[in-house]
Amino acid sequence: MADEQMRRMEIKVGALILFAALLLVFAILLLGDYSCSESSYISVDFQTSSDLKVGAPVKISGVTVGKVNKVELWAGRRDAANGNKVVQVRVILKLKSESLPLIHEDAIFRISTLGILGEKYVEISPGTYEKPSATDGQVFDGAAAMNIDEVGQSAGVIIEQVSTLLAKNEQTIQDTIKGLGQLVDRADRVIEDNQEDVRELVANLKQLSASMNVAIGDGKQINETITSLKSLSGSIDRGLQPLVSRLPEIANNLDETLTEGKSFVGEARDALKKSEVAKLFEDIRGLTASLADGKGTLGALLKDREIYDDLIALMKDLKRHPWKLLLKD
Amino acid sequence: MLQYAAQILDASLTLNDSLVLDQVFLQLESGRIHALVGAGGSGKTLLLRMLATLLQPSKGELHLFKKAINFRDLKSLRQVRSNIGVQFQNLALFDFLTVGQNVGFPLEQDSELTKDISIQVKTALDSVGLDGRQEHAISALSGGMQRRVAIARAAVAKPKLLLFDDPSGGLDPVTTSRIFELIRTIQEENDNTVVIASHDIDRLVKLCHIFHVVDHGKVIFSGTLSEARQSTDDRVKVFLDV
Amino acid sequence: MYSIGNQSLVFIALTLAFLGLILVYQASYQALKVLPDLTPVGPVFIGTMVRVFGPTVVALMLATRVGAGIAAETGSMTVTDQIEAMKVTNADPVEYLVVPRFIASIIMMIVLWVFGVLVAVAAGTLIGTLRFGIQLRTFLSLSGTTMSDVWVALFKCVIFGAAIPILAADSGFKATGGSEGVGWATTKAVVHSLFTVILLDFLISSIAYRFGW
Amino acid sequence: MSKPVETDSFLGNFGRTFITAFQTVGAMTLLQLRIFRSLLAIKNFDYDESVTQLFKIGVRSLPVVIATAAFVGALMVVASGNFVRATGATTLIGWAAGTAVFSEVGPILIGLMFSGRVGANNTAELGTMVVTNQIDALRVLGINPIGYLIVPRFMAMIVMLFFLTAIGDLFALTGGAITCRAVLGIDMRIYWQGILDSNLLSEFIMGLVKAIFFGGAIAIVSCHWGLQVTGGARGVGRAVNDSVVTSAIAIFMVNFFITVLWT
Repeated sequence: MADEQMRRMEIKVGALILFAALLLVFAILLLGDYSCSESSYISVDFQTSSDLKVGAPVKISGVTVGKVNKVELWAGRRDAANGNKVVQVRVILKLKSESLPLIHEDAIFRISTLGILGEKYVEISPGTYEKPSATDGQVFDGAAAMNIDEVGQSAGVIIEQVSTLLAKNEQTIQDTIKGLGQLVDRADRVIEDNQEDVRELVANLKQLSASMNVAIGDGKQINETITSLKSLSGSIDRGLQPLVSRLPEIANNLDETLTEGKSFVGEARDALKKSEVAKLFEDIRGLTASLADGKGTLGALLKDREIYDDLIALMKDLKRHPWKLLLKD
Repeated sequence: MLQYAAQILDASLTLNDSLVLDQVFLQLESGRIHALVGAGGSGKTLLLRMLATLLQPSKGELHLFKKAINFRDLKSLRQVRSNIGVQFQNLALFDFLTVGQNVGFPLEQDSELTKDISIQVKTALDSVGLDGRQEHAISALSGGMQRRVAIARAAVAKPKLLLFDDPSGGLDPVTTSRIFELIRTIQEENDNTVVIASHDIDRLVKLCHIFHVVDHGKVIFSGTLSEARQSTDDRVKVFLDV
Repeated sequence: MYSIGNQSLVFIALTLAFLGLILVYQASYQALKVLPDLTPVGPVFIGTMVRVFGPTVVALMLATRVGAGIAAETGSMTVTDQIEAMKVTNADPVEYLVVPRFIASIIMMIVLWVFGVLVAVAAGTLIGTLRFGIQLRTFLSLSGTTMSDVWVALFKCVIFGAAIPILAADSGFKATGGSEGVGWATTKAVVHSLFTVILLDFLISSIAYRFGW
Repeated sequence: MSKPVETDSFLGNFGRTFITAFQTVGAMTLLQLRIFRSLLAIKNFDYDESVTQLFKIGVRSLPVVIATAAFVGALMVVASGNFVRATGATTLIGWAAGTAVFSEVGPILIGLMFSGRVGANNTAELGTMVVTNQIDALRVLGINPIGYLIVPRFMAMIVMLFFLTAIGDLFALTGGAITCRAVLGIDMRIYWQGILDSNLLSEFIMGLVKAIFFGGAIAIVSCHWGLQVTGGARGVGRAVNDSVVTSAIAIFMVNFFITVLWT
């Protein structure tokens, strides 16, 4: 009897310990870094680590594919193995091997911020599909980090530049403003007087888009245009109220083609080379002129009633918070 | 017709699946001193607890003061309990109260008796020879003194039914004599019904009027000593030493 | 009242101080892994302390300290027939023994909650400022605490304070069989009240969450 | 039982508390040394007693540990739910609950529960043996009570709390997952993914190391108070009370030091 009891106790104790031990092994395998898939390492050189932590996720288009394995501070030392280039911070990424072919030679590595708490992670834009894939151990150059401070700083620089430009091109801007004023007046009237025609005008939208594409070229140039416009309106706000109230309409319309909002500052900087700005203003003038002529292209602003309402709302909002154009949310 | 202070009528009790009291029939004549004798574990304490309304029979009835006890009717239960005094086997003195507070405890619970508690306590302690110890802690008293405190507490409210569970357990002969003498005085003063469960046959024989023999959860004999002598049951003769 | 409150003070102070230390230590340490700065640690810690850990841990400590005490006391009274003696003299043991402890427990639970939170916050501030170099003003901010946190916590305190003596006295009254019985009753009281506190805490928190308090 | 002299002065109370505390700690250290000495003399090892203790300590406390753990996990999820609602960062749930359960709250609460269930019971059992002179009887028979009674308990508590914490962690996370879905209305997968993505191995192992030390602390504390018992039923109750209180303090202190040393 006592023996029987003992036996039963032994079995239960054994079962408990076995169960717990299995659980333990399972948990350690699961929680630890023992994934079955093989890992590859690539290095990325950044100007600053932006407080990136070891273990932070690495994502391609938002999908986690690995994590930061090491953050090495080189502080300007030269990398003899890679053409003696100066390295400030080298971040070594540990990636799942199967994700390596997805990263191409022109991939962009950027330290970004996740969530409102400001957790840092490495975002990889995979690059052009046709370019050769990355190999294990390859060293890349990282793009500048996108953080609020830097955006703010860039914005300041741009505003300054734009101010100078405005002073130089006063006449052009005057024309532009006039054109825009006419445009808006006309738009209002057209809507009020001629509801019927609006539908017709909508049909012309495609035409406009096509002509815009022709006129402005590829998407990148549009981006430049938009960003320039945005910066412009932000700074003009102080001295030139009327312009601010009108410009955003066009800016917002073109905004639809803006794919990566966050990247605008960097591109805006390029766009501000003088020759291009001059060209930009010409483009705008051409656009507004043709719009002002009412040659059907008005439809661009009047896709439908909704957009018109949105534009009004946006305008009002922008009047109150012009900075919204610079800090895209 | 005889007056019965308490009657246990055909009561059985089951505790933890074992039958501890088996069809007990026990009647206690009023104004008498009853002795409850039997081997250890035969059920004496259980019977006393049942008489004190602390145990409800699983089967059968309990009548106290000519009324059937309904254990669900708390109001009448209170009524009945105010007429019962118990000295527990292990005394059950409240160790967080002083001697005086212990004795006065039953008085405080009864609204009719709350007048002059301190005088009543003094009288009660006086009668057990412990006057002047009101302020002492229970733990400061010897075993014999504690037992006398317990008796004083049981008797202080002058209950109609007084139950003593082993009043002389573990005490020296002198103290034992004093305690039994004390019980006799209390009974004579108040003319209440007293039940004593004890192994001290010699002293019980001198003190008690009616004897009840308990064996294996059954009351096998009830009667006077002379009746016991005529009993045919050997167990009765052994227990009562007649 | 005295035995429930004062004697638990040192105990509560000790455990809550260590709780405060460890929470801030862990929070800061973990936060440093992902966050650029530690400004949210203080407010979040204080808010959590008030609403979650304050009532829960104080109640858990009260359950071990006071629950075990009540069970030991009532249990030893039960096995020495003192409870029976009360019953037969028409004193209601619940009214006589449990009700005062019940009231004292609720009041002391609230008092000890305030005290415990203060001690934990003090200890947390100590380690937050000294070890992690968080600014005192940044740390000691009530921005992470709302009035609803306080109300929920107070409600919890009352419920826990009421539950502990009831459970403890219940297992005390049910004690049987000498000193081992008292030991068992005390064990049971501790386990039951600890578990009940956690269970009730979960229920109250869930309901509070659902109603958005 | 000799009563301490009643002094009502605050300082007197304070001083007495400290002296008692130091006495207790000293006595426990001695007990600890004696346990280790008995551990070295392996011939004292009693197989039957050990299995019995493993069974009583481990298997019997499994249900209460599982139930506690499940609700603790649930509680952590609800607690972090308030912040998630404030910030909208649902991915943080797994991280917050996982870290809390693995490294701090899980071991502490399972430890507290274990001390309530096992430690208190152990004190009561040993205390009753002392009160009824069973310990003396063992000595008379030439059996070392430390080796025979205490060592198996000591080992069993360490081993079992370790495994129970491992099991408890799983149930805590499961409880959290269910709560995540039922109360917060967030998909469980987000929660589990959050846990897996958060690199919690170090926290998990730290929790288990804590469990080992908690087990040892609870064993020593509960045996100490059990062997100290004087004065019958009341004494046993008192000892159990002291035992759980001291265990709780020990758990919180040990917890703090392990965390600080670990990180």
